Amino acid sequence: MSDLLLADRITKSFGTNRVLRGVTIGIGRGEVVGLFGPNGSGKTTLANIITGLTRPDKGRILFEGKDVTGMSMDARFRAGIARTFQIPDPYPSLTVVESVRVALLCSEAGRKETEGKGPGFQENLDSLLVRTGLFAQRFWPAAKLSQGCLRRLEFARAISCRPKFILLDEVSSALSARDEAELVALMRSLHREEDISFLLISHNPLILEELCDRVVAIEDGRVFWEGKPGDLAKYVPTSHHAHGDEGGNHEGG
Amino acid sequence: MSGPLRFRFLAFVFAAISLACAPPASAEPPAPHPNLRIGILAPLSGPFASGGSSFLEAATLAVERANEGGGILGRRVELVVADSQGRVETAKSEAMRLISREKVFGIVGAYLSEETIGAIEAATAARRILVVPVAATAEITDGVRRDYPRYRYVFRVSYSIPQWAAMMAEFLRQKQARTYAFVGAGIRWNRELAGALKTALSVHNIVPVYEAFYSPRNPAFEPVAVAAAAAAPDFLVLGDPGKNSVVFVKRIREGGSKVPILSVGGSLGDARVAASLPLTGPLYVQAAAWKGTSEAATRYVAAFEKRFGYAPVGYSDTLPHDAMTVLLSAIRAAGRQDTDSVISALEKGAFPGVAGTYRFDAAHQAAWGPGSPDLHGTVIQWEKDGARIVFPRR
Amino acid sequence: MNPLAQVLVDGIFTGASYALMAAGLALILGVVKVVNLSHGAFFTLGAYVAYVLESRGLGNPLAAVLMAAVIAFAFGVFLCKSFINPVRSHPFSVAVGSLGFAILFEQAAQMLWGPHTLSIDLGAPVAVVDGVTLRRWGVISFLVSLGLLGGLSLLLSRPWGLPLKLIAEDEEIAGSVGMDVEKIRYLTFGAASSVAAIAGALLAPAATITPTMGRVPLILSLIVVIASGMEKVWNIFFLAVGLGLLSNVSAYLFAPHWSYVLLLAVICLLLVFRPKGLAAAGPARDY
Amino acid sequence: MKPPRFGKIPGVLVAGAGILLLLPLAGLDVFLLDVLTIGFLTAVYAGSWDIVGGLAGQISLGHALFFGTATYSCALLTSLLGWPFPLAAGAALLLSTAAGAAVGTLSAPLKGPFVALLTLALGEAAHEFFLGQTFFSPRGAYSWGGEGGIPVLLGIPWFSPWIAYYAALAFLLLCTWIMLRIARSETGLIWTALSGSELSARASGVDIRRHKRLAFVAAAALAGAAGVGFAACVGRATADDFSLELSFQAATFAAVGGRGTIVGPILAALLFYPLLQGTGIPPAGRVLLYALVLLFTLRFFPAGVAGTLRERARARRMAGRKGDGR
Repeated sequence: MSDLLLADRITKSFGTNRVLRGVTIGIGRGEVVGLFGPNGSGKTTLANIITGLTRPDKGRILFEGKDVTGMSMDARFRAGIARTFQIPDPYPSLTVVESVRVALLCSEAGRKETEGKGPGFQENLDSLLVRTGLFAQRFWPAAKLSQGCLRRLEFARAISCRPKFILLDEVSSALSARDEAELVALMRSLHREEDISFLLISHNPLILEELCDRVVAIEDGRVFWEGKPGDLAKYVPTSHHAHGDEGGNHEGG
Repeated sequence: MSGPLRFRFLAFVFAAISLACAPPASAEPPAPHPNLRIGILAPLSGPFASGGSSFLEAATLAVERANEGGGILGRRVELVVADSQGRVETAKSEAMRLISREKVFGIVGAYLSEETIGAIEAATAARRILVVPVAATAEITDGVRRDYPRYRYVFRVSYSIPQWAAMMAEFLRQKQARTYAFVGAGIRWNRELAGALKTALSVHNIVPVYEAFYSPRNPAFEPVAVAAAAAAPDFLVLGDPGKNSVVFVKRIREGGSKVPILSVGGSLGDARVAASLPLTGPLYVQAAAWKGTSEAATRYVAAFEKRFGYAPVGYSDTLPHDAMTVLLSAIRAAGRQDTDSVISALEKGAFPGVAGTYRFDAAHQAAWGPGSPDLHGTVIQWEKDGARIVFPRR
Repeated sequence: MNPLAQVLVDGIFTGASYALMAAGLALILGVVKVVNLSHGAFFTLGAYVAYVLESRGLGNPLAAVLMAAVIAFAFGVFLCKSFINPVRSHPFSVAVGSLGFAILFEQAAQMLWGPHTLSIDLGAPVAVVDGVTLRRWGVISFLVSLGLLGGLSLLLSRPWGLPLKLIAEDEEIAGSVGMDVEKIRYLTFGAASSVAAIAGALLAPAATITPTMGRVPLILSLIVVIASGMEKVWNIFFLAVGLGLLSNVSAYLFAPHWSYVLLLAVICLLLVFRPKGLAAAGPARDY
Repeated sequence: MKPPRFGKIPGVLVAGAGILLLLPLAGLDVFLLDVLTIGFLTAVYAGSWDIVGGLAGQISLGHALFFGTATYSCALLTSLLGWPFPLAAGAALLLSTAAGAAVGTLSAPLKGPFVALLTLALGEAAHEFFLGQTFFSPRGAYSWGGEGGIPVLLGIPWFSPWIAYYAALAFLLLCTWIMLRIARSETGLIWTALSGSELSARASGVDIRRHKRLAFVAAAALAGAAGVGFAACVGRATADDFSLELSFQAATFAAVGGRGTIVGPILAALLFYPLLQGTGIPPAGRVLLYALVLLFTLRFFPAGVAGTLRERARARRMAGRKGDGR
């Protein structure tokens, strides 16, 4: 298989609650895949397993052909698997620039290139901030940012490791239409310019239809549909679709 | 904070430190103080404040008596109090304060062994006399034997651990005990006492059938009480002088055991505490002196009760009185307020106190024990209507 | 008499006396969401109240418990209103500040009642069954802690306990549905302080009364509450009894002076194998 | 661009150090020299707590474990094994650092109150162990260890209170510099991040277990250094060097000074230790003063003095910059 990332027959239970029952999902190089499913379908658990926050009961995660199942979340970040969180958790006592700096310091890519933060490091840091539109607020305490800016900060943090793959968890929830549009543009430019693969997690079919090359839908811990985003509407119960139709959705989950 | 503001703040902080620390405007040459100043070093706050405060009361009584009798060498005696807080470094620095700032002639203290060791270092470095009234570890007088020129300033009025063991052994022998159990806190001085007692009793063929040290912080009293009672000794020796000894007695009596208990003294010598304890089995308490052991002791107990409203336990509230009395008598005997003269007076003389007459051996240890003419301690037994002296037999 | 049976019974009672203190601490941790290091001071307060009544010839356990509860409640509400609630956003400062309050209380107690060891009449054992003594304080601790923890878990599962449960779970929602979150916080803190004082008044006859007597129960109850995982009320009871049994049985069978070290070692092992305490359900361990 | 997190404090510290340098010339007696010497060492100890408890956010309630490991090592190695003091001091530093590595390894998987509980349990266990542990004394009919402690043989005949004072002051300055360097370093930044949000830190590639361990190691090394100095100045190591009270003392100074500011806890210890121990206040007054200062400071400066001032300064800067950005 030529997948960049493959989650192979993932099983996970919490106590007696079987959240994932053998989910397999692959993401090719440069591909944008959507992960669709209602609340409680196991989307976030799968995201946590892919990025290393949670260990699966069974199954493996392959990244660039290597088995990374036993790798911790931070090691996966340094290897090029980045993610954002549905609810950002900013560092309460750091500024924006410091928050991004931490990620840049830790990603081996940033480290090797600049060998102990020469001028190149600072340029890198500044360009990350400029690119995510946070440069003007770089000395703000991260905790004082608006929801939109917090998402940008998540993006800046995620791309600081020069990732090959980014997992976006409910990227557009709790955002205004303008913020959402800007984030989508940012994502598109990253995809275009750096050939980064994405896995978008959402329960909003409109977003997925707009951005994805392919959509996987899970329900009750199983993949129950996979196909073109354009066909998604046919397979989605109307209630979901109608719900997502409101544009700026406020489902935090 | 902006730069200058921060600087001002810090400057204030440091000014405050320097002000707080500056010696109280004592620029004038150190004129000899009109009073004879003696330092008292005892734990007056924290978990050991109980012992420390009765220590202070006892010493105060001794000083008041001396002053009623016209003072020493025509001078009033003045007590200067320092709180050792139960810590070695605090005892050391407070001893330094007494010496360098309060200009005391000598110090009576401290209470715990570790405090006393800290105070010894400070006192000997400054060549001041230190009279130890309570702490029992042999290490205190060992310095005098080992390095006399440096440690000759240290005298101990209270009994050392081997002397303590010898006095209790003598009592157990008279009671014709054949076996005993030892229970104490798992700390150094209780272990040393258990060892010394075993040595002293082995001469009389009295053997331990049970030995346990409960955890000092979170003692498991009940299983120790159960096991000690199950071992069925003729006597149970309770090595802990503190509050835990009271709880232990409650546990063992609660369990129905009537084994005779001999306590090393301390809290169990307190009549108010003893009144709350079940007397289903004999409870003996070792003490330095008790009301009735001598005329001086009876007078002292009466004076103490009148002054402070409760009867002394005969240990940490009696020995400090004797320590102070011994020091003051030695100064009187030396005829002048001079450290070397007072040391030689202490070494040669005999000084009557409440518990008997104190004579110091080559290690500056007061000669306690069965062999001593009248410094042999006492053992009382608690009964419904108060204490009865059971040792020495008369 | 069978010594081991006696040790087992005593172990359960000792554990129950840990649970008695831990119950209030857990209530504060759950509802006010701070670690209260002044809990031991309220225990001491209760013991002194019992002593004062006894020394005035009014040695009635019920009177002591009532009076201790009322005084401690007032003190607790005052402490919560004046210090703990305003500083709540800094939990670490609350912990240290409440320690300051405990020190303040210890000194006040020393000045009021003197530094000396005090003791009150123990009272006869409740019964002797088959040679095994049922110690009075033990039976009381067992029944009262069982009652308190049972009441607490009942409270959290019934409609009229809903406010507490809601606040423990989500204060924002509780506030938004019109609950006076602050008032409930004060009352909870006061009630928990009362519980500590009641424990002190009940256990006073079995202990010695000194100004610093609350330190050890505080540490023990802190250990029990945190190690239980701070989620399920009954875990506190089972862990406390388990630890009481452990320290008593190990002291009897092995060496009494290692009983506390062994207890602490078990706590360390528990944390190494269950990083979220006893309560952690399922494999919640991250990597 | 340097992060403005720790401002320009060293210049001010130099001024303070200058005052302390000259203080003995203003006629300090031995007592005050001794109190200030211990005060300097206490300040380093409080600062070391802040490295792990403040900066890295791992509340340690067993910090005395590292301090006691160092004092006990110094005492045992010099008194029982007859090692020269400098060699023993080196070994003591290594041992306390190793203790830090061990505690750090055990507590790295834990969070929040569980870290506090584990460190508390380890510290209490060590205290209890050393209270009951006596060692054979080669000298007489008594043992060493336990509450009575073990002597520390310094073996420097010219050691005097003045030398101790200046050595401790130099040590304090050195350690303060080191601690500020740590706080401002990349590692310090990562520790601050980790203390703020473990989840975000992990998603930023921070190996949180390694960094928690590292923070414990650094703090233990510094606390151990303070312990070595303490052993040298007091000449005694007792079981109380492991006590919970000593662990709480560090946490208390940190809370009052401002957790995570490094300078705050150091200044709090520098100010309070001499104030409480060096002014001869009657015991009851001293305890009441201590408790009231604690309560009032934390009531009005909930993040500690330096912490709250820093927060306010930041809020002011924010207000000034409200113009740009959203």
